[in-house]
Amino acid sequence: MAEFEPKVVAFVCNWCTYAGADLTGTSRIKYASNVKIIRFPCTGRIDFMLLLKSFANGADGIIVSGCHPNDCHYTSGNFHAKRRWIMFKELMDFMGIDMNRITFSWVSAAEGARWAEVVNSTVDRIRKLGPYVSYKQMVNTTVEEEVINE
Amino acid sequence: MNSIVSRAKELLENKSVQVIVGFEAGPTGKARPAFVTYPSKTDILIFDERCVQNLAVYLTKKEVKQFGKIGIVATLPIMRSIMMLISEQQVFAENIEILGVSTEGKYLDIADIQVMQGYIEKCDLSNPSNDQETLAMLNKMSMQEKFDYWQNELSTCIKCYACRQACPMCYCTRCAVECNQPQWIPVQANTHGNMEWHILRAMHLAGRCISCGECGRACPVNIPCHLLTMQLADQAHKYFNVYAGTSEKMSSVLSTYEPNDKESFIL
Amino acid sequence: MKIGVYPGCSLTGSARDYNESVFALAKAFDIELVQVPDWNCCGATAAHNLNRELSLSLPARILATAEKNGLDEILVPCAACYSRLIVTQHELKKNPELKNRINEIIGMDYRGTTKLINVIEWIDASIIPNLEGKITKPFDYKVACYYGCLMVRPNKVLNYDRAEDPQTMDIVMEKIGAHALYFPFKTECCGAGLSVSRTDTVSKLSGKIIEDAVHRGADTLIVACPMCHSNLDMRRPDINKYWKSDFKLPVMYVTQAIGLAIGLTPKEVGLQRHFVKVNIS
Amino acid sequence: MARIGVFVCHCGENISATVDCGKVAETVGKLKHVAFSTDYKYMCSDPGQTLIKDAIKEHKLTGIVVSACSPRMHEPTFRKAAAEAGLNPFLCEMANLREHCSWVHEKNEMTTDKAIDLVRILIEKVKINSALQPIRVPVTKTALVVGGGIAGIQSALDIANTGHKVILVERSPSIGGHMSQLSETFPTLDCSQCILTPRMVEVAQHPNITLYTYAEVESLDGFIGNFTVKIRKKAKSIYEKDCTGCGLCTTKCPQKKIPNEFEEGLGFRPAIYVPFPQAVPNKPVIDREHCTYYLKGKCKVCEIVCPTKAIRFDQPDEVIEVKIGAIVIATGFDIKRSNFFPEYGFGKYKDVIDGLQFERLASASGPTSGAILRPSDGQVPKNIVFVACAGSRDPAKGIAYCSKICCMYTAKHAMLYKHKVHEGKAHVFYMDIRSAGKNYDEFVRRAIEEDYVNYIRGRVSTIYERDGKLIVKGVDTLLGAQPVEIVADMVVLATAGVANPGAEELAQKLHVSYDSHKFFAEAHPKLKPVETNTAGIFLAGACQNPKDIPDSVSQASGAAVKVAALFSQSELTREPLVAYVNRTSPPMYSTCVGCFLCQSVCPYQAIEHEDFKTRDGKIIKTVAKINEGLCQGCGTCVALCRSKSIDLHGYSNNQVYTEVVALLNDY
Amino acid sequence: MSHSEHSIERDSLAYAIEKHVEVHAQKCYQCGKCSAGCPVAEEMDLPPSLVMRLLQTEKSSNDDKVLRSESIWLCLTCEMCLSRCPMEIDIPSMMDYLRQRSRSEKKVNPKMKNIVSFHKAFLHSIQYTGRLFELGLILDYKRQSLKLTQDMMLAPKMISNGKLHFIPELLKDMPHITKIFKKTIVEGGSK
Repeated sequence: MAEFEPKVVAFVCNWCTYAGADLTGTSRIKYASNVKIIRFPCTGRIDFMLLLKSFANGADGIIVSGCHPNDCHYTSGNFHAKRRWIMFKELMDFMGIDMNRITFSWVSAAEGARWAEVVNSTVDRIRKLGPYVSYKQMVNTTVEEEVINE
Repeated sequence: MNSIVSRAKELLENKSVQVIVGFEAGPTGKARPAFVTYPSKTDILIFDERCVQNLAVYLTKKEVKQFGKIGIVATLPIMRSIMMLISEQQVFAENIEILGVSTEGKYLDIADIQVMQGYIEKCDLSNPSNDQETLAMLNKMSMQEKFDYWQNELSTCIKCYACRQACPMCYCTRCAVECNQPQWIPVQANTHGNMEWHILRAMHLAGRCISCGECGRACPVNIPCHLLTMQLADQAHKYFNVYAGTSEKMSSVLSTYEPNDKESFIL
Repeated sequence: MKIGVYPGCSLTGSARDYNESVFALAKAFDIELVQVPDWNCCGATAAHNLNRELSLSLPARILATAEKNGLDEILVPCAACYSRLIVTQHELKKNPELKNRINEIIGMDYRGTTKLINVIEWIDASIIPNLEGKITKPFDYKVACYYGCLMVRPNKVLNYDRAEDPQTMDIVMEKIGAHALYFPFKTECCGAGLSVSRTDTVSKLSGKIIEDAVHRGADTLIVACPMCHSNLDMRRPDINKYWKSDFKLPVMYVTQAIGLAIGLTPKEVGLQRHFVKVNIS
Repeated sequence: MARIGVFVCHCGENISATVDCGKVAETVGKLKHVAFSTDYKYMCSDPGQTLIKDAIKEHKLTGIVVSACSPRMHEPTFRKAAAEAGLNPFLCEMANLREHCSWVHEKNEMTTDKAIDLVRILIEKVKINSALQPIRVPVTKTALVVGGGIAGIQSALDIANTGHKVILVERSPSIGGHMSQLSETFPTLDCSQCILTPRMVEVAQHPNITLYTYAEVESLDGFIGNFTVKIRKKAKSIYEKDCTGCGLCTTKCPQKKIPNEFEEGLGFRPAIYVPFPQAVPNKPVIDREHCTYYLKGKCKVCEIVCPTKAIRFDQPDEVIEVKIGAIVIATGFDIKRSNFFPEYGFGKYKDVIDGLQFERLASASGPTSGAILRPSDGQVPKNIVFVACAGSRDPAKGIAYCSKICCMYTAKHAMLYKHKVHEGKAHVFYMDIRSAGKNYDEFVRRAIEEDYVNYIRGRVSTIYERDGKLIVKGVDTLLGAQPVEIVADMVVLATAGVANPGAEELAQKLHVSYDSHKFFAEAHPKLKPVETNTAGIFLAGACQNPKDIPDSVSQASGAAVKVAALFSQSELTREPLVAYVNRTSPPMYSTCVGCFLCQSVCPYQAIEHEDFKTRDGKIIKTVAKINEGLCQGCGTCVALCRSKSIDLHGYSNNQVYTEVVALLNDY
Repeated sequence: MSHSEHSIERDSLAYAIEKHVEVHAQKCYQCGKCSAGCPVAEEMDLPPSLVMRLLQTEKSSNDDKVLRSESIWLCLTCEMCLSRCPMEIDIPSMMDYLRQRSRSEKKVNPKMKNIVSFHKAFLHSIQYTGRLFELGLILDYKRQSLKLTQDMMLAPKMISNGKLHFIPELLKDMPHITKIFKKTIVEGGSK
């Protein structure tokens, strides 16, 4: 069996982290190719349900990243996002959903190297954790339940 | 107790309100909500330890609103719900009279919203102590144990949405679960979908839950779903030093921010 | 016309003159003053200095008694009592739980429905409108109206007149023919709280007030508080000793001045009881 | 039925060195709904763009995914190409195969697989993209400057000098503002009028500036580049073309005892008047509130004496409508006046005055020709007390902020006093001395060290009058809170700087936000200090918060550059990526339930209330509505909305959800 | 709920004041307006703004200084400070609390004992008669404060002017007053 390759989704804002990741490219800094980026205008736009849907669709890890506090292109979107994540993380911890699989970070448009670091450390961590078996099992049993019901 | 009846009678008599929402004794000995519109009927109103339901849920109901101005028997959680509903523009302070009941079950003379606010601020606003114990117990579990616990509990959910119906803060006319583009929450009742529903509900109540526990009481299959929202109420206080429903002007935790909000997990 | 009244301890003792003038005025204007039955002391400074609950319970008993006896409105001529009563109402309205606690202490059902009025409010509402044709001897004197602390402070609770340079008493005095002087010491403290225990301090503070009024050419000081009166009048020997002077400026209650203006005799308004002789009639 | 085209770019070898572009094109070409797929060396080159355009036309494509570099680089290029081929530009998406893939990964199969995934995500997204029309706005290259103080004057001149038209509206009969009232200015002590008057004259003579004095903004409609403003020109009762400004009428007017606003009530003026000798324009107006003719129906002395017959008693107000492209608000500030400080007897004691009154006393052109005299009896005050923070930093009086200018002007006042009354004694009660600025602290030190001004750290509790003197009861907190009593001849209160009366009303007319103190609010406290949250409206000077002259002038020039930059283009284009609240049929109208939590997260005040009413006007339901002109498309409201009633063009719930599903599931 | 819960010293006097009378000492920015207007500031060892400053330090030695000060007993509760305070700090309520604390911790300044004696004598009078019995009060105060000759000059004239009773007026419902005192002073433990 081939080595486990984590599937990692990255939700990033257009103005800081997306641009930072562009800089990583321009600087030719290498990082793990397991991460795929979905672009948002602002971290304030990122619905917590998308994180759940990522796990449900088989993600092993998630990165959420945007502008540093006070640097938001829209003044306050990242501050609202921060509160949302604090609450979300506490709820996930309470329900036993593995928050080690989600990296929250601030990466600015100037931090190309940092983006590579964030990605690599996340992928390394997820690689050690292995596939998110318990969540996948829950989703799969669900599918089975439905098959039986049908 | 007598004060509730006499105040209710007075309010109805001088037409300050058109309906009193309170409690009456039901046929099986349980307390049930009462909607009194005549001064002469106010005698049926009771208040004792059986009266735990959060009556604020009726304030946003069309059938109750149509009477006009409402007087409501309000315990601490009900008062906090009213504050939340005012701050979210679902109820207007001028359309409501409060017949206060203290945490010891005594009548409180609440002249206006400011007085109610003063009272709320002085109260202990943390979660009820028995729920606190359960929360502490759950918080001690390992991640896998928690996951198994909730998977097990939520597997029995039949998606009847009684939790939603009982909650005064769930007043949306269209709930997110009814949204099908995209279908955020699967229609069927299955463990994974149930979990997504309860997470969605808890997040929508994050910083808005006033710890009445009504959702848990309403659940026909006894899922302690109130613990999810109470956990977040606890955390909202821990992180942001606010309790929901303490001011008519406050905006909820997730619709405001402070630049120096503290967290320790964002890189 | 009938109205409740809470005289307070001073008015039955050291401020009998005030009491007499209030009742004389009421009689002259056909107002029946009904005392709050079996009233007790409001606790004054001592209570709130030493024990908060006591300082609320004593006034609460008075108010609850008034409510029980159907007195919707009570006149409180003593500014000190007035302050204690209205502060109690304010505190208990603000905090329903404290109200329950106090009700438990006094074993009564205090609701906070009684309207409290101070002596100037009473004069404004019941005397001034009926003054026409009653003034036989216009009070043609230069007066310095002294309000003291408790008529205007705390302003946010009392919500009566303005905290700086209040005017209500001046206006009343002008209505009976007096000339109210500009008087910056209107709301300075006379030292009442330390009247007995720190006579020197009181002499100094009260003396400043008298000195300024004399300097401005006042014929008399006008007061509405028995505490102020006893400091400015009864303590005059101490004041004169402290200031090494011989101030003869009389101190009159606002009710006494109105009484004289409508033709009551000095005795009817209790002027003979003053320590500093009143050369005004 | 979607027909998607995919164009994979090699970017020379930048992409193809690590990504097998051919394989990518081939693999995605087999996906459902992909009607065309190809790879090419340089998609952004002319032939590359032609390739795309041809394919769109030939294959009747309903959406394209250009898989090349970062959209932050070439999205505009390819969207333009799509538009040229007749495809709505918002049906073009870019997959970032260069910065996010080829440049950051090694050459191997996984890298190519990732490239395929990146393309797939956008194929799924573009399928549900909607055709959007960009918001295009022409620009009217005329600016409106509201307020003719030093900030307004500076802004107007700077804009006019870039060659654009400016309309300057001033509420009072002359421009000049508070600066024209000042005696000398800190920290140089140069004469205020000497440096201001030339600027005022320049405004009047500038060919690009139209000046409306005695005029106010009535209403404003429209949005950036396209405002329509109504200006009310109040009747001056003078036919200005005929008036020569000879001033004969002002000397003959029988009404002479009207408190002079310019002299801060320390002098009088007639009913027909020019506010001050250097006024621009130097033509009188009739103050109808005080004119005998308007009050009693007869007099008309001015009409009789006017040599050019320029008086017009029946002149009506005139409302004109002008199209403009940008606005600079420069309405300035005011100071707190009488009755604000009952404990200081302010407004009751004639010799307790405010800072502007002191300026007039110290001004050579003022009522005392520059002599410091007591307003009560005209005597020279021998002992003068200055009270700083009179109302500022005083939450109990509703003003928590520091007024910023008072420390400096109080030091200046004390200095001017000492320069004029050598034997006099000056005391300053202060809480902190805030003198940050070029040569500012040195200036304050000079007052203390060279002019022996007595600075006392503490506030004043009360001031009362006795025997014609003012007794000031203060405290020296540096001596253990020791009470200090000063018998003064005159007291000058450095009263708080506050928003101009009418600022709130003007802000509402102009739809800009203002703070709790009615000062106009900037868009960003650091990075957009000149902009308001309403595009096309800028701030200059003390209407934003109390400011001194150098700060006001700097900001005014900043605002002028913002206007000039806007006027450098003839058309503005805005991406239509804005939020919207859904609408359904009655009786629901919208799934929005009207909690308006979205309003509290919106940084742009773009969320409004919309009422749905019955025929007789009863409100059935109030729901949220997005103002497209103001929304910047951050989408924070979308993520917050519990009932999912708000969505965002370009990043809709359905689009982002689809992207997640596509990314994680195999094809 | 106090916003400063997280950082304030729990055993400081400032914390207790915030909890009991909702006065937030850190609000004071030392402008001194209270001391400038206080009628007894000159007599005080610690003018009000200085009391505020000492409390702000949250140091037990400074807290002690405040509780042992003369100022807290000289305060007349005339409310001038509050009515002019730019930060609306309720110094009078705080002084009430400080006096009660000073007594319960037995830190009353020895020079101020007679002021306390007067207040106690006053309450005694009410406790036993329901109303203030002025002659009794003066006699009781003299007994407690040992100021036997003070006001001796006043009493005869008061009597002759009819301003002093020899026999206290008793309330009909004296047990009620006794009960109130029992529930507050006796059970409250601050006697």
